[in-house]
Amino acid sequence: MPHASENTLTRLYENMVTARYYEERLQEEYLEGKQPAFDISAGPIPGELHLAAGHEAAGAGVCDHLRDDDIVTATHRPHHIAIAKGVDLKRMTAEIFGRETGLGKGKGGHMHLFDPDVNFACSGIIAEGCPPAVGGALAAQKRNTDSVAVSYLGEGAIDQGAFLESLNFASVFDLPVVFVIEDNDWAISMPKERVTDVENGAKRADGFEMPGVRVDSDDVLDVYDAAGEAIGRARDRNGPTVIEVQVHRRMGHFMGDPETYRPEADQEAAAERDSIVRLESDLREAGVEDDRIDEIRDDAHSRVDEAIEWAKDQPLPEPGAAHEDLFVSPASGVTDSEPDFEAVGGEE
Amino acid sequence: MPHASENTLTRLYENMVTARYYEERLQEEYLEGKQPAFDISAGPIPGELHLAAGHEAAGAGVCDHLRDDDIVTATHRPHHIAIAKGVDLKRMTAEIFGRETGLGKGKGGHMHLFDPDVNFACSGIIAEGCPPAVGGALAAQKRNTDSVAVSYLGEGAIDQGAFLESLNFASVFDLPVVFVIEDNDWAISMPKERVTDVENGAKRADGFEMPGVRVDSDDVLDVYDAAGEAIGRARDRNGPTVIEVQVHRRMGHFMGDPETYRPEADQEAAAERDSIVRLESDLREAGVEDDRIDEIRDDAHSRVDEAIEWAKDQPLPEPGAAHEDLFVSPASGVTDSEPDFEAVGGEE
Amino acid sequence: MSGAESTRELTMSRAMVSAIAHEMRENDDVFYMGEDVADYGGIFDSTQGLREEFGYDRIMDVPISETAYIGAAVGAAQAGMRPIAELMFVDFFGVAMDQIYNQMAKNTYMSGGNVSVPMVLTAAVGGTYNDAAQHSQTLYGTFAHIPGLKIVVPSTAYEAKGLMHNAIRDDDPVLYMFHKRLMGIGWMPAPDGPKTPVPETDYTIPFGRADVKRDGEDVTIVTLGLHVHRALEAAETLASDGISAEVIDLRSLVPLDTETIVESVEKTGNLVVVDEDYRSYGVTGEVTARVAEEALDALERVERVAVPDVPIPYSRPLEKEVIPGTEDIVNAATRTQ
Amino acid sequence: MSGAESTRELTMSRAMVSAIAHEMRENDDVFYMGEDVADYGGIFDSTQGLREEFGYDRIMDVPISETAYIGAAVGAAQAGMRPIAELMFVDFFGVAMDQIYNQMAKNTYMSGGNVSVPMVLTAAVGGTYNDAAQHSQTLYGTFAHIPGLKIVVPSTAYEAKGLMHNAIRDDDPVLYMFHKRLMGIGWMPAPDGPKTPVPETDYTIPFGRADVKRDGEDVTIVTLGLHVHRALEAAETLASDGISAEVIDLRSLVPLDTETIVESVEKTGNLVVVDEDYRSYGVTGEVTARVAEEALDALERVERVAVPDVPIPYSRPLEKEVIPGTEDIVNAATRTQ
Ligand SMILES: Cc1ncc(C[n+]2csc(CCOP(=O)(O)OP(=O)(O)O)c2C)c(N)n1
Ligand SMILES: Cc1ncc(C[n+]2csc(CCOP(=O)(O)OP(=O)(O)O)c2C)c(N)n1
Ligand SMILES: [Mg+2]
Ligand SMILES: [Mg+2]
Repeated sequence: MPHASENTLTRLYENMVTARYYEERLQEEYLEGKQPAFDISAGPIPGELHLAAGHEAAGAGVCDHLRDDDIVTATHRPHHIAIAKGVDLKRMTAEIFGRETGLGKGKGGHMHLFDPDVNFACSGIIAEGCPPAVGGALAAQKRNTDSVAVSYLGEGAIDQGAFLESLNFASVFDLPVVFVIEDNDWAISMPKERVTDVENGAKRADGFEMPGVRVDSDDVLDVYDAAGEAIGRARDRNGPTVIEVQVHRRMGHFMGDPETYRPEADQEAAAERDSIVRLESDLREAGVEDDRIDEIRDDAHSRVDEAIEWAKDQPLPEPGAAHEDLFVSPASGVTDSEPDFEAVGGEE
Repeated sequence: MPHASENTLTRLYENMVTARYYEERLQEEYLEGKQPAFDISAGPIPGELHLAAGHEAAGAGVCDHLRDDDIVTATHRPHHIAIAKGVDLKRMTAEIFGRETGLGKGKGGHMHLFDPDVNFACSGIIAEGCPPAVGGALAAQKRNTDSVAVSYLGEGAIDQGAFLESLNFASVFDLPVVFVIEDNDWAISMPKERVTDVENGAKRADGFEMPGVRVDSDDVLDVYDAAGEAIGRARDRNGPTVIEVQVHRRMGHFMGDPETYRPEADQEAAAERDSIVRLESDLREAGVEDDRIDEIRDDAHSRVDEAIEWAKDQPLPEPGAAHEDLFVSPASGVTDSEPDFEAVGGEE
Repeated sequence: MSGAESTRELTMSRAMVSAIAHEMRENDDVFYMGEDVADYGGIFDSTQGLREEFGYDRIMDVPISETAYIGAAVGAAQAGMRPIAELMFVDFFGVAMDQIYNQMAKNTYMSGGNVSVPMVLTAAVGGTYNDAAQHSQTLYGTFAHIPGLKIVVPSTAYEAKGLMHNAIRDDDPVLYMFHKRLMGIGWMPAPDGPKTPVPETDYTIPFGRADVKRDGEDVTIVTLGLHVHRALEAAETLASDGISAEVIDLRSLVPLDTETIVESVEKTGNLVVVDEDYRSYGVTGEVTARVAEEALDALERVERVAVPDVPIPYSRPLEKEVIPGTEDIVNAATRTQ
Repeated sequence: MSGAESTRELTMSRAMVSAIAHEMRENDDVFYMGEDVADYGGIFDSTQGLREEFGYDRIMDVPISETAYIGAAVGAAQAGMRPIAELMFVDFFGVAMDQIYNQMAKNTYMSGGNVSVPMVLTAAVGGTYNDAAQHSQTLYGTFAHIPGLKIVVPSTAYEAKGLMHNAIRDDDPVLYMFHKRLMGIGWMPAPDGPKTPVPETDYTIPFGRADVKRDGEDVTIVTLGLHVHRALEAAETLASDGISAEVIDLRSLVPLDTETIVESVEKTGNLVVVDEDYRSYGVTGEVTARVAEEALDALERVERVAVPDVPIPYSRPLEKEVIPGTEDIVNAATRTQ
């Protein structure tokens, strides 16, 4: 099993601090428009916003093994995964701010980010990305490439048919796909034990003839190892895997979530168990100097700040653009006129 | 574990021969109207017809443990289960013949039989009955009765979300429900191994913290024992169980199925492994005389013949009846007039 | 106004909750299932305070398994209980449509009326807060097209309560679609209209009885939900332009009160149908067709104002473009003159 | 008629299969997924003979997991392949609607056109053989109401082939709804109409181009699928009564060819819309509304002939009562005169 090299460690770190700072900055931007009274339709960022601070290890530790041609489908809480997959940060941010130059020209929004250059997509319905990821893996298999697909879902999503059906489909056809469950203990206000029979979500795999692995902490190096093995299996055509990663929800479910249902101790525990702090000490142990760590972090912050400034400078779409992009081809399909029946060999 | 008494044996036998003869007679009736050329819209029985010859052990062996207040949801192949649950044979047959006095006044048909007197229902969509069975079990739990629910499904249905979600729901709330998978090796033309990852469908239970039991033969006594234990657990509030029973499809998937996809050897094997013949020898071993066996069988046949004759004598519904029964209450709900705002305490 | 003990102004969510609480107190068979309905009180305040009064057994948080729990509601209803199941956003219907469509809606008919399904399915609908294509739809037309469901859409607190009482007491399956923007949630300011006086006592509003929310002579505006308020606003503007608009609040889509619509068009000669759902094959088409069938001679002009057959886009100017605004209604009504 | 080498009469299923086979030969990215599509050849002959030619990898039997395999088709399409997924009966849509509705139909728009979903979803539709409430629907209105899908409904072999070629080659998601009764399956005799001469070569029929199947002066009958043939039969009867009926076959619901309909009604003054789907909030409402919007002055009378808002009942006299028959069309057209 490949253990992370120093290069890998710094790459993971860069990735994770980018993701963390990104969420912190978005939080600021989002709330700025909503002070003093929280009004979901005010401020510079439209709609709901689900931030992933505390989930970074699951993004970085998995996606570090992926290439651009590998497919990732993420959830309603997608930014850290998008960043780890290499989604264009500026165009993603422009999309989140609803701008014309966003990934989806402002049509998709933060839950519907598509970057075909790196084969990333996410969606707002629970477990909805599992079947398309399986389909991406099927395409790789049919085309005889060694691409793989990774489908992310929350621990609250393991009770949804789309995930469960996908397990069988992936298993019966031995598809190169890895399901990554991000277990942050909560599905909005519902604690895992209230709604799910298993404590360990990877156990779902047991009923579907596929390996299930749980990474019990959000130590990114453990995630990296487990994911490396699973993705390696997939690439080598040895079939699918389920991985569950324990992560933590450092913020509310969505911005504006009062979290009144959540014990303070739980919030505090999430704040304490910080995978980024842990990785910093791993870096130091591996001999990386503090200056270098600071430099990586500062660079990451600059890139994020730059992306956000850029995005905020971008124009909003023209209202009329709402009527475009329903289809990529003409509504009539590839053809606009019906062939002459006789000309194509008919004889009526 | 309760082993079947002689009484039980004869009851099971009576039940199974009723079900078998019922299917044979329906087949005759159905095909009669479709000779020489098979036309699905000709003959005395409308629509598709899915017969269950070879499945009898799964109906009788399970339902023998049930009371009228226990709930059963069955599949598109429901007759043997309906018979085992005590559904009114005449009114069921009238429904299958599309008659006015049928269980659903001719509106439902053979895949949509509802007998609320014995809490039986079936439906034509794969695994669709699982959630309502779970709901019936939930009602029993909420009302603090010891009723249970049983949900039947085919081995082809274990890949469907409705079943898989139901497993978690039943498990997390410890509901008194038993899922019975009838494994007849085929889902129409698809052999199990082509579409399902597990060989043993009861293995699905492993991922959902609940016991899964496979009865590897259609020996009704083995089914009876396994079901007795599972239903006992449910009644005692010890939670749900999955049982898979190996049955055999002695006929085509539906009447008119050419079965060209099916190896002859498989058809012959299904014809040979006959759970009714096996039970006959068990009966003899238990000391039941041949005369008595013949008598039970003849009585069963008479009852079936009588039900079919009765059904065929029943009137077809008037066309206008199609416009009735969409709702049981008036379309306006419980009330036809809006109360005076002031009279109900308003003061505008 | 006197007698504050018997009437009070309520937000739409408080009115809805008060009806549920009343029915739950009266009838042990009523219970509520949904995601985040217990401790959270419903993402859109649809169950606020109910868990505190009724406990987790009757205000049940459930797994994110809409097929399982909506289907379980069907089963519990057939077993004689009166469940209420909540689909958090109507947009999620696709993961559970089979249970809704093929069981909840059809079992009564398929059983020849021998089985009934006394359940309520509640669902939050609507946009205007930029939640994009998977969280902003109303899908009124999608559901109204299904035979076997009664469908109600309250536009004010008064209606929210009366329709909920009727829905829970009805022995048939009812779909209760509440518009998020009308609920009066702290973080999503409602317009003024939906907060109305609401009697303390229980009362039932029948289905299939549209409400003429404003009388007019020149044009009939037919709408529902949030757009009742936009239509009323439009009617104010139109009045100052000398155009007298009648505003009809459908309140229920099934049954549909064709009579009230036709009567109004016979008076005004002009029809504007306003819908927050997609334009084609939906509510605006149906209302127009019913008028064309029954009052073609009276009808001088029809205008349909609805979402122009694209998913709901995210960015503010785009969403604003597709969801009918007050101005769009004013313009359409003006075109009829 | 000469040149049998280039034209032959085909059943609708053979025509559909020949287009699929042609495209599969031309393009390795095309593959077919469904239940019982391999050895069985499709319950309604939609893939007959294809497994023999293309093998199990390209004619894939799949688990009974419509959400998984239709969603997998979306994913494979986004990855550049051109999958065809079959929903055996359209009535099963409810178990997979989320993937159809929220992914297949919306991903192109939500991505601002940066992603495309070049897939075809095929589905058998329709009744007339007593398969009851869960196996007899057409659901035309349900799907046509969804923005983001192109929707075609062939009525003859000629259309079945040309529309299928266009559907597979189109870069957008297409829903191809074929009527079981028209397929020419051995065990379900088809009427005469759908078996037509079909060119051997590939040809594409554009979407959004209705076909005037019969010219007439007195009344316009707009319909699709099976009911094209019933309308043509009705037109014969009407002709003998001295009523000249024009019959329009929509061929696609999205886009809808409003122009052809409106032109016809401007000529005839009378509109009869015939649909095998439920009456309310569906095709008949939409077609009527479009005519009312665009040709109100020309319109003298409208009649809608459709399933009267009940599930499809099982027993023969009941099913016959609710599915529009030739006589119902004759009567409706006669009422307009
Ligand atoms: C089918 C469906 N049901 C419900 C929702 C509403 N919803 C959005 S996020 C969420 C909780 C998800 O929890 P989890 O999967 O654990 O992910 P997390 O938010 O914790 O990252 C719910 C219920 C949805 N989007 N889709
Ligand atoms: C959701 C759904 N998909 C497909 C079908 C079509 N169908 C009816 S029966 C059947 C095969 C079922 O096989 P199995 O569950 O093993 O039951 P069996 O027929 O063998 O008893 C299929 C695919 C359906 N009714 N519902
Ligand atoms: Mg979670
Ligand atoms: Mg089977």
